[in-house]
Amino acid sequence: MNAQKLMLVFTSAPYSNSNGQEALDVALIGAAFEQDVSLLFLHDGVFQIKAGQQTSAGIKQTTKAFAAVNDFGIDDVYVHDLSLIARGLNTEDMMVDVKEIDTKAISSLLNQHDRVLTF
Amino acid sequence: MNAQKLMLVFTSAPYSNSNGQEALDVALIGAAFEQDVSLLFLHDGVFQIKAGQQTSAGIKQTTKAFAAVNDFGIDDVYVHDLSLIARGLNTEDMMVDVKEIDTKAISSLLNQHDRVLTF
Amino acid sequence: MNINVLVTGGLYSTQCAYSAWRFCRAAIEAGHKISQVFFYQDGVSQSTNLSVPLADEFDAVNQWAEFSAQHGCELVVCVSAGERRGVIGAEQAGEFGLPGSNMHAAFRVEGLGVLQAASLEADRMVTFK
Amino acid sequence: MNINVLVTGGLYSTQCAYSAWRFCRAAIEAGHKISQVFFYQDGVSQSTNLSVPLADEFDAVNQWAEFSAQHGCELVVCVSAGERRGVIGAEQAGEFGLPGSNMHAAFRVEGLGVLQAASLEADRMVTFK
Amino acid sequence: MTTLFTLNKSWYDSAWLYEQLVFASEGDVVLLMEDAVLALGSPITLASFLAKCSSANIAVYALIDDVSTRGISNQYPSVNLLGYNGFVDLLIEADKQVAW
Amino acid sequence: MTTLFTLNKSWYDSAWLYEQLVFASEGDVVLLMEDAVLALGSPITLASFLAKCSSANIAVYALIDDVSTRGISNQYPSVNLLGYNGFVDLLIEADKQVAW
Repeated sequence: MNAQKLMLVFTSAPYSNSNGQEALDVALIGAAFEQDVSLLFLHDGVFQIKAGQQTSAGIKQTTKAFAAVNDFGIDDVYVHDLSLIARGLNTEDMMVDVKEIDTKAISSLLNQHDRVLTF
Repeated sequence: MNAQKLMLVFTSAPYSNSNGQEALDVALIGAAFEQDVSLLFLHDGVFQIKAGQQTSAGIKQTTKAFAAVNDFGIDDVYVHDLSLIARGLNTEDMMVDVKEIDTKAISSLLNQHDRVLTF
Repeated sequence: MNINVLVTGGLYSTQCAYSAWRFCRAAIEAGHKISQVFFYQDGVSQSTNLSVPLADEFDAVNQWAEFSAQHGCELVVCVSAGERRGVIGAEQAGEFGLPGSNMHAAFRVEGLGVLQAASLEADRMVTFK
Repeated sequence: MNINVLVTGGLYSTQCAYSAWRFCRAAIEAGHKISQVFFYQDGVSQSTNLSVPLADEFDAVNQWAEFSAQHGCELVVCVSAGERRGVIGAEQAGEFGLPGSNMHAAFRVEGLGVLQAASLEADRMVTFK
Repeated sequence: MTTLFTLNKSWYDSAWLYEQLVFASEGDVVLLMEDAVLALGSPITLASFLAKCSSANIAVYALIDDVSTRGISNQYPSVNLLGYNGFVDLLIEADKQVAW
Repeated sequence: MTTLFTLNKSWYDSAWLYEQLVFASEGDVVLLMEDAVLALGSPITLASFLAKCSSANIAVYALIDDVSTRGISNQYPSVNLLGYNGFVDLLIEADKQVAW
């Protein structure tokens, strides 16, 4: 069995649901299986990795784990440029090193992966 | 205890979730308690009462019940004009007699109700 | 004032359990009364006694149970919404011949009429979804 | 071909149970194999043995069980997604000292690794949400 | 009668609702919470909505807990941040709530 | 490699995704299902999306079961209606699926 290229796509903001956490869990399992895993943040998903999130009483700051994805062998972290611009954000607002790419580049990227899971 | 004016607002389309069915259940209980109940359909909620829905194997056609709301003493059924227009629909596409109203009229209507529940 | 709370969102698909719980605590602190929290639609999932949240996750079920015990507020689960979704009290389990029940003892099952009656008695009603 | 199915949506907040079930039947009819249906996120609710849908509602749990019995397809529930949401197998109930379990016997509990392994073996993977 | 409109949906998913001013009218109050606070970080996104609210005499608040959890820095001086205690006060001061 | 993009979200909630052509590229296939079929009843709503798909050589299908359940009459000749068997064929013909 060859390794697959697996992409996790984050489309929703943190805290209001568990999509970010549960997508990340799939990514980490993929990395543990030595798959080639990459992450793509678009639409409100870019807020998953926004810097400056503060913990609040009794609510889990799920997104801290994103800062450590490199430690799990996940180096390809992409962010959609238009999604950032529309939200008044730029790559320096992100808590991890990201590659900013446009819609066309995302289309190409999706083509290059064997499995793409959206959350 | 005086009767309250209760409004149910339908904002999502049928079949993809149970919002329509469960909002209607609240409306019918309100009517059974002899409250003054009205229904408002807006955004994709207008599809709840679209005529011409066909049953499909194993899927419940929840919206048939809307055709009978008059029998339960619910006579005030409102539809948002812009929501219809944006979807290429008009009041003749609806399976019940509806009053078509604009955004401003909806604001006034909300003001006149004691309880407003959105689904 | 007497506030009636309606909760309709799921545990991990919405933030509604947390938002409603924070609101209820703030209302009590301000001297108001939460007469009832009514769980409807996917909100019924907030009453299961089988959930095992992670240590750092918000434990909605037990937080509601504790809130109710401290402040005497009723936690009511809609019977039909619960039956559809598999959130079942002990009596229902017997009635339908189900293999068990899974509702936390701090909650009780009622019909939508109880929500309607509470709405009539309350000074304010507030929905979290 | 060998198709792996991932199901992540809730029973009454999405149409995903129905869509996935219709797809799986059509795939079998076309001569393909559904190796596994994996239930993740709110999709775990499709495995409860406590739901009582109305007579004219789609009975996802029993339809999946019947489909699995007829076509030998594995129904796998994600352990962590289930524990968070209170969907619990018999073993887990003992492990956590819970008052009971509520998973239908046609389903079994596994970690996400099983999804990853099935994805590697399958010719196609399809998600319903 | 005045109404408290609570809004927990992201502008980026539900712009139509903001365009309708969430069906509020003069004297009503809007509280942005949960995903509705996300747009507060962009100085452009909510400008038109807030201008229309202002001229219609509709006050707009945001729940500070949801703002800080998400790491948003509010770009709109006309939006007052408040806690759950302020939320409770808004409900009591209004005659009813509508939850979008 | 070609991709099957399945889309189950209403245009009226998720226009941004349609504006990005659901990130499909030449030779890919789009299947509208569940709430994504709602907009097929309006001759205007999907016109721009479908024109762009057509010029990018992206085929667009819709699931007939979801169309008829909702009572929608499809206004777009370029959108082919198919059943679940057709859905299965699309998945097999593509190299993978992306579910929006």
